[in-house]
Amino acid sequence: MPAFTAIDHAAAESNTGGLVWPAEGWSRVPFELFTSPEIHEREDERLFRGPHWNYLGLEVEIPQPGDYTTCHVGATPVVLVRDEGGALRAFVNRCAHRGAEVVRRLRGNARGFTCIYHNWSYDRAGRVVGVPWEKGRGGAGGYDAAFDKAQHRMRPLRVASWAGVVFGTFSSDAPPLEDYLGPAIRERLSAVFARPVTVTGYQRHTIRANWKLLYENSRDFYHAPQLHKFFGAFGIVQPDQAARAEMWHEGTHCLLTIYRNPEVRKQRAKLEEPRVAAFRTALPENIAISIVGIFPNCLLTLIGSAFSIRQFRPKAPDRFEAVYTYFTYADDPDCLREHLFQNNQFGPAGYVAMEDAEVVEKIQARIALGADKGSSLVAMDGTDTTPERIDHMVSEANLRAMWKGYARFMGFAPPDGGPDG
Amino acid sequence: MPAFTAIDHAAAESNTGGLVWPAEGWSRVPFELFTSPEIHEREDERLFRGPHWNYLGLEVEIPQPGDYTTCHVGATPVVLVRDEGGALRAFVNRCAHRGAEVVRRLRGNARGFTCIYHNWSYDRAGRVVGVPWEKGRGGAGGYDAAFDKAQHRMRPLRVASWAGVVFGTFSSDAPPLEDYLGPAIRERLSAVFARPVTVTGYQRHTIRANWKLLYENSRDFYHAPQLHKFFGAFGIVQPDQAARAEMWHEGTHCLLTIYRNPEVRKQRAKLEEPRVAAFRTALPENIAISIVGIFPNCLLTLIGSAFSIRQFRPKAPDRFEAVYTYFTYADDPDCLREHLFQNNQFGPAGYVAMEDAEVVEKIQARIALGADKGSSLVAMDGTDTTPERIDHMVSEANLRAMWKGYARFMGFAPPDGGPDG
Amino acid sequence: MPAFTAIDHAAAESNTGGLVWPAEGWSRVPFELFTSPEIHEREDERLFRGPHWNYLGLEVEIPQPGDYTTCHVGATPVVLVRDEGGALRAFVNRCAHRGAEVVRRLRGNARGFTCIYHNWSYDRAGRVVGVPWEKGRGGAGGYDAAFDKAQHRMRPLRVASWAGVVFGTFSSDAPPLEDYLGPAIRERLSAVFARPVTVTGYQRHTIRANWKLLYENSRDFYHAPQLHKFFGAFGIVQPDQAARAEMWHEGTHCLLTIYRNPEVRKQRAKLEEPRVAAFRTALPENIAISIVGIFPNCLLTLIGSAFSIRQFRPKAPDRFEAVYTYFTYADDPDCLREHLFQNNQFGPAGYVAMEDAEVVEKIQARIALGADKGSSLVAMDGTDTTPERIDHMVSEANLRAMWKGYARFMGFAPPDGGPDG
Amino acid sequence: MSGIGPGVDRDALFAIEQMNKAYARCLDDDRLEDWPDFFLEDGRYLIQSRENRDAGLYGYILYFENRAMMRDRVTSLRVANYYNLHTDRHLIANVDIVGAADGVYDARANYAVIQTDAEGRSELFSAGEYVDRIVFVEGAPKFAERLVLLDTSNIVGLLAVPL
Amino acid sequence: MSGIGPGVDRDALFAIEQMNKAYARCLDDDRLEDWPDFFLEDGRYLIQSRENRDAGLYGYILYFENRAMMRDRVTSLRVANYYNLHTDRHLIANVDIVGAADGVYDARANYAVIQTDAEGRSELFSAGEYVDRIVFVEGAPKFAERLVLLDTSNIVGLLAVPL
Amino acid sequence: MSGIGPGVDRDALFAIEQMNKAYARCLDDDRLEDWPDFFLEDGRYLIQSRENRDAGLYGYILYFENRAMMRDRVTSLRVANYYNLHTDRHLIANVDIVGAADGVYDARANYAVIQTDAEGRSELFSAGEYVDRIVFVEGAPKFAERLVLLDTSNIVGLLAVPL
Ligand code: FES
Ligand code: FES
Ligand code: FES
Ligand SMILES: [Fe+3]
Ligand SMILES: [Fe+3]
Ligand SMILES: [Fe+3]
Repeated sequence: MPAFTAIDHAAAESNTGGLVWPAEGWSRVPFELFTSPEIHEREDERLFRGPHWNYLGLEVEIPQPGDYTTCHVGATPVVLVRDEGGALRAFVNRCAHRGAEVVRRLRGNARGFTCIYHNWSYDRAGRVVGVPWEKGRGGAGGYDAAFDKAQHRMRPLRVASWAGVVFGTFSSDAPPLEDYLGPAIRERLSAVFARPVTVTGYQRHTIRANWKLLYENSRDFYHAPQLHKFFGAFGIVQPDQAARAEMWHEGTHCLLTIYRNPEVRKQRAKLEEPRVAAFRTALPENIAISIVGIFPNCLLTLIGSAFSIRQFRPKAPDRFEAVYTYFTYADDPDCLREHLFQNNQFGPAGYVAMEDAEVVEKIQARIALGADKGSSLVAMDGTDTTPERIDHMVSEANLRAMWKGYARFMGFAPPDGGPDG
Repeated sequence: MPAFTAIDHAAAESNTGGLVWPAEGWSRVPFELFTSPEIHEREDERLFRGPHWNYLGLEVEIPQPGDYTTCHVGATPVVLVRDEGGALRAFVNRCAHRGAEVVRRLRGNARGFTCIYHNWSYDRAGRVVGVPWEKGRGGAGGYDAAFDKAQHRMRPLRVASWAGVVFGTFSSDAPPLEDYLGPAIRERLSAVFARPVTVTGYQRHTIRANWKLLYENSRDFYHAPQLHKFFGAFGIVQPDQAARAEMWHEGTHCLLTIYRNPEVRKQRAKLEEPRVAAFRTALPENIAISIVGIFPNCLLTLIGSAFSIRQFRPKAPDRFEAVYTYFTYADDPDCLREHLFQNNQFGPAGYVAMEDAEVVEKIQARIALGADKGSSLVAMDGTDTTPERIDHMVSEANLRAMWKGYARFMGFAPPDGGPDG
Repeated sequence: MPAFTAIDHAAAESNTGGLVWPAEGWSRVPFELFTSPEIHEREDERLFRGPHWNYLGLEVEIPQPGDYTTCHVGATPVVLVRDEGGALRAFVNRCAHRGAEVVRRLRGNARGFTCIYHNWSYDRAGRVVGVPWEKGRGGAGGYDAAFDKAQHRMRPLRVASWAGVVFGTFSSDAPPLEDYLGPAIRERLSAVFARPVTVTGYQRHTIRANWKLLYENSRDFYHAPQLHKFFGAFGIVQPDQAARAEMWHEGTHCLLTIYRNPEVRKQRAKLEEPRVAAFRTALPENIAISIVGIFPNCLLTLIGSAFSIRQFRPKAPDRFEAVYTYFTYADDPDCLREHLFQNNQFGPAGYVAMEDAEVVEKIQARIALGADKGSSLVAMDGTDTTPERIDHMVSEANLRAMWKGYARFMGFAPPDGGPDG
Repeated sequence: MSGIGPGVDRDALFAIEQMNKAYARCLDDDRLEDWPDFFLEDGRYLIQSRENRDAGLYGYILYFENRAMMRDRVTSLRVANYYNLHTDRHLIANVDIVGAADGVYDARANYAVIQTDAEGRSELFSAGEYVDRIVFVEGAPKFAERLVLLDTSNIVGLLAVPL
Repeated sequence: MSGIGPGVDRDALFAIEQMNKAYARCLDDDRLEDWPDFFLEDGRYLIQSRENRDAGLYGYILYFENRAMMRDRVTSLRVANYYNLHTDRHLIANVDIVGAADGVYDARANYAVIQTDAEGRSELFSAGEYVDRIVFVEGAPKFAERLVLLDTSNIVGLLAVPL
Repeated sequence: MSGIGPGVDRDALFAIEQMNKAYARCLDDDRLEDWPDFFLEDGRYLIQSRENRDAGLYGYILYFENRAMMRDRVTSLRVANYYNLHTDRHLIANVDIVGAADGVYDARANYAVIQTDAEGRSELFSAGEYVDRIVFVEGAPKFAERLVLLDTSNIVGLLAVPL
């Protein structure tokens, strides 16, 4: 409970956030979800500051005590640090005194942190360790007996790591990370990170669309061959004969896996430089492509030797940033070399990625003012919303599952009378 | 009725939109009308998506089957197409599947349209004709029996055309276009478009003011000689001895007509290059100038041989775009030549037009936060609001008539006890 | 009372603006105060258009009849003029007809003012003196008998001046200016302006933070040596042995005074060019530095021979402009020369000022969405909020006093049960 | 790759670059009265959007066929028109000669105009290309035609002074 | 203060400035097919953010090791990729030679690209630096490497056509 | 049309253009320590808004009368001041000599500075004009005075490093 009643738009609404899902059910997604400022604020409270685990970084980014990196959990600025004992710490990058930014650089190494405004100093866990003029100065002023600096710190997050991928949450109600990730994603992370990885770079990407449009897109089998013509145009055989989607966390996580096509001995691309699309995959278990969406802010993409993990940072209903960390295997020089070529496929300029940004921005531009209360249609492969697993690509059931889970976490009223209500 | 209850600011307000007109009556116009986000949203629903006809384009822009042009009706993106049979079609440029933009170019010719996201294809009427993986793929997935693609289409508008000027509406309650335009405007359009016209260009204009400030300005006799000093400065005799304003559609349309002054044999401008202001008019009935405002989004300007028709596109309470289509008579080479010179008077750089943009932007900049609930004064020529016609220029009665009609269409409560209440 | 019920967010809230102060009391400042659009609007109504005096300019800027200067009082554009009789006049720069900007230049001299839109003309007090077509034209139209132009004017402000510093208010409830300023500030202004001053320039500064963060900063003793390292880095002895803060107007005004240190004979700066920090002060009473905050929009800074007075202009919850007027003594050439050097310390590029802009912008960037209802901590030197005077620098009591007064003026509910409730 | 190599007339290019600098100063200094002097008496000054040009339409925002029309424009701005108080700042880059025949040089340049309002706020106002036909008169280059080809076909506010 | 004084090879600098003008016209005119010709057959075209460069990381947004990869890019943009309809406008300034050895010139330039959408709205899309290695082939300069060093490491929307 | 025709000293102009390029690189590379070297020991560096200049007021945002003051500035930025982490990118255009007498050259140029924050977002930070007085010392141009005349008199955020 906040110490005061804030002016809160949500307060004006019912507990359901004022939104009742379309009667047609989970195969309809109201455009309002992508345009409403109230929903944007509610997501920050219920998803990013709620009982969910948010991706913060990779352990390999901060190997040494004092190494830190900064990010955002929803709208909240967060610092991830490794402390003296090697433990992972995370806290809100906002001074406990008057709210100034304390950690100013994107990443680095520090014994502790000092706020520039009044020089309060903090240890690596974000606890106050020094307060200028605490006991006064020249016998005057300073803090009174009631003030105990040990009671003050930058707000900490719970931190947990699995296979070197670090998550944090503001909520004590979030389940243990292992349960949150679920068995399939746990295994995939363990398998992928069984070998040492090295970070090869970062990429910032601002997309003028609601973050959920891209999060939905990332699990959308349907668009892959239709929107991304690169493979087809260059006669690149897509290794998609066996595909699978596995859901978890009320359907909001999604583990996509596409296995290698053993018939494809070598790539016969019409590319002058075929290395761009070469599929000598470095992945275990004969996996060609895997895309792992971990709700609400994480997207892991694994293709060939080019890997990336993205943090979603909503900035407004119609704008978000995706920050990529590119990485590959550190113990294999071929991977490093290959991923330089393969990365041309991904990111804001990628051969099979640029269209995703284009299409979600163009959707956003076409649904201003909530688009007259319209909705999108997610009805392929029936109206089922409760699959734990789909073994083919010809379905939107994994999208419906996501929306149903999202609506529950947001506290929206289910469709009245509709299917899957 | 929408299928779900959206978060709707308007809902919080009474049916009157929370606005009661100033007690002084229609001679006062609350500045709040130009600054309120709620009113902006309400206009999109009640005016642009309501029982009114919106200008979409000229038939001459799309002479051949498959010719199309794009525009906006309020905040909604719309495509105007001529189909196989030569009939005019209009639909919302938003995919029936997941809402992507389907028609990507501003204008062109097409057999049909295909959405880039999942390649749903549409005919020229916006009806779904193709759905990839409709019946599944490799025996898996696809849409179930309940799915009938014939039930899906991009939302159509009713379309009607008068004298080659094309209008559309989202509402089945809109009256027939002929009745909507009324006799005076119908006759004027018929007379002006009795000869073939040719489009000479387009012009986009972003004005950082509420769209109604310019719509009001376009019928405002009062400002013409006071704000626009070009004619006076160059001793150009204005042919304004006989002027008339004719209102329709609750006063929201306005047909301004200024007749030629027979005494003015030739222009005695002090311009070094008098062709800029030459008034060999190509208009019928000895008309020198005619400005036709067709509520809510259309403004037709006819002067000399330089004609233009504008579509208003509100973007925010304090910003709108006006898109001009310039045209003149196709059967008279002199007109084409003259209009090149005369057009220097109009548009964002025009000798007798630039001031309109300047003044409405400066009003907007001076009424932030609703200007402390102030209002503008529209009291010239009494307080009457119900003229169907004014035969002189010394009046603001046509403005009052517009505001009264606007308030009715918006469902605002009339002034309590004030005149014309 | 407005003539109509506007759509008013505030209306949806209780009389307390929906905000109840944190229970911990005035030593907590909710971040919501810096991010809420509703509070931004409420401030414009209750503070800038309420019973408070706002700084408008210096008399020396408009010595002659007809001299005028423009500014903003909150969101409202205001003109300050000296009339024929030498009296000071102020009015809203918004035409009484249809709201256009009347005075277009930032400053100048004029016999009167004419609006460009329909050429209504005004005298130097903003009273309508001319209305084109008032009596009609060619026997037609014009205003009817009920119209009396003498009843129309640009909205005037009450104007008062003390020691050449001019203030205005929209409210008849504001106390006499002398009482509003209080004895200490009155005396300081009288002493400082006892000698003739000359304006040496203007500076506009846009800060992407809430205006109150900088207004609070201006009285914050605590940050001075901690944030501003310039003096320390160059071994410049700060003349801070005797410091004092005197509050008035419910604690919202603050007069800071720092006296010269007699031991400091001459500056021993390690600056290659010590004139930048030279402290041959031109101020009376052995004052080295004085900073005077006059609520809500004025900040006077007096250091050495470099003086400036700032007007705060809130533009949005997260953005405001500060407009500086730089001045020094006119009767002392040394002052003019010195202030050229000393001014390098102040303003957006100043050696001891740039950090203030940096820190408040970085706070704002870290408290998006109200920062989860957090608050800043203002607890140094106890929790007392009612000092009229503090005689040392080691305190935040003057900040608490400001917040308590601010909350009262805004009509926010006091902390329930908390200290100083 | 026109404009590269020994082919280009370096003296002519230098003179044209200098003219563009003087042209920018003339407008940025608000010395509008000097502006027509950069043109031949029958020189043309045209502003057209790329959208219209690509569609094969006239759609000139300003269409001046001779210097007299330019002088009229300046006179009108000085004595008749009200427009936004502002300062323009021209950034002209990539000035080059792309063709030459019979003493007529085809030149192109990219421009951006940053406009600053009365309260000192700056914004990108217009970006596009100058497409010029230039002849030399007594050794000094003059515009036979300057076509301002607007990328920014969506004019924000108004366009009073020449680009 | 490299680049100042008699040291600089004015003819080489002129040729490099001309190449940059032609490079800008090529891209602004959407003549992408000509773009690879500015490079050697084994020339490299790299786009990297300053953030990655300063951190000693690769993080290339595009990594092309030879002209074949550039031709593939153009082919893909023409036949395979969907991207935002737009016009680019390059402002290239401060072109200079900062080093030269064995016929290889190290050159630098600042650039800003203003992008305009289909409805004529212009925005600053990208700003940064060109860091080039240039050699002359039959008197004409060619890029052995063009590194586009982005200040604007935060790409808004997408980056389809080369910078 | 000052600056046009045979009158201009092309070698001096070339040297001044080169100096402006080096000046931009120095600041964009954050080599602030080299910045005072572009000035004479008693050279002046002034930043003034057009608003103050036109009103006949000083109103200098920075007023440095000699190189010592510039060195102090750099020292302070390095050891004392906190300011926004950012990258500057200078676009300097229309560099020209507008007058010359007794070996002193009056030069002008238009500039735009694009500033990019730590997260790679770029914005136009400042636009205006350089108004210079330049002398040559041992063949190299030095600023006797550089007046940065701001169009952007409304500073957004803060102005720490020189323009
Ligand atoms: S705000 Fe951090 S020390 Fe005061
Ligand atoms: S959104 Fe158009 S086909 Fe899917
Ligand atoms: S608005 Fe000022 S005269 Fe009409
Ligand atoms: Fe995709
Ligand atoms: Fe007009
Ligand atoms: Fe300070």
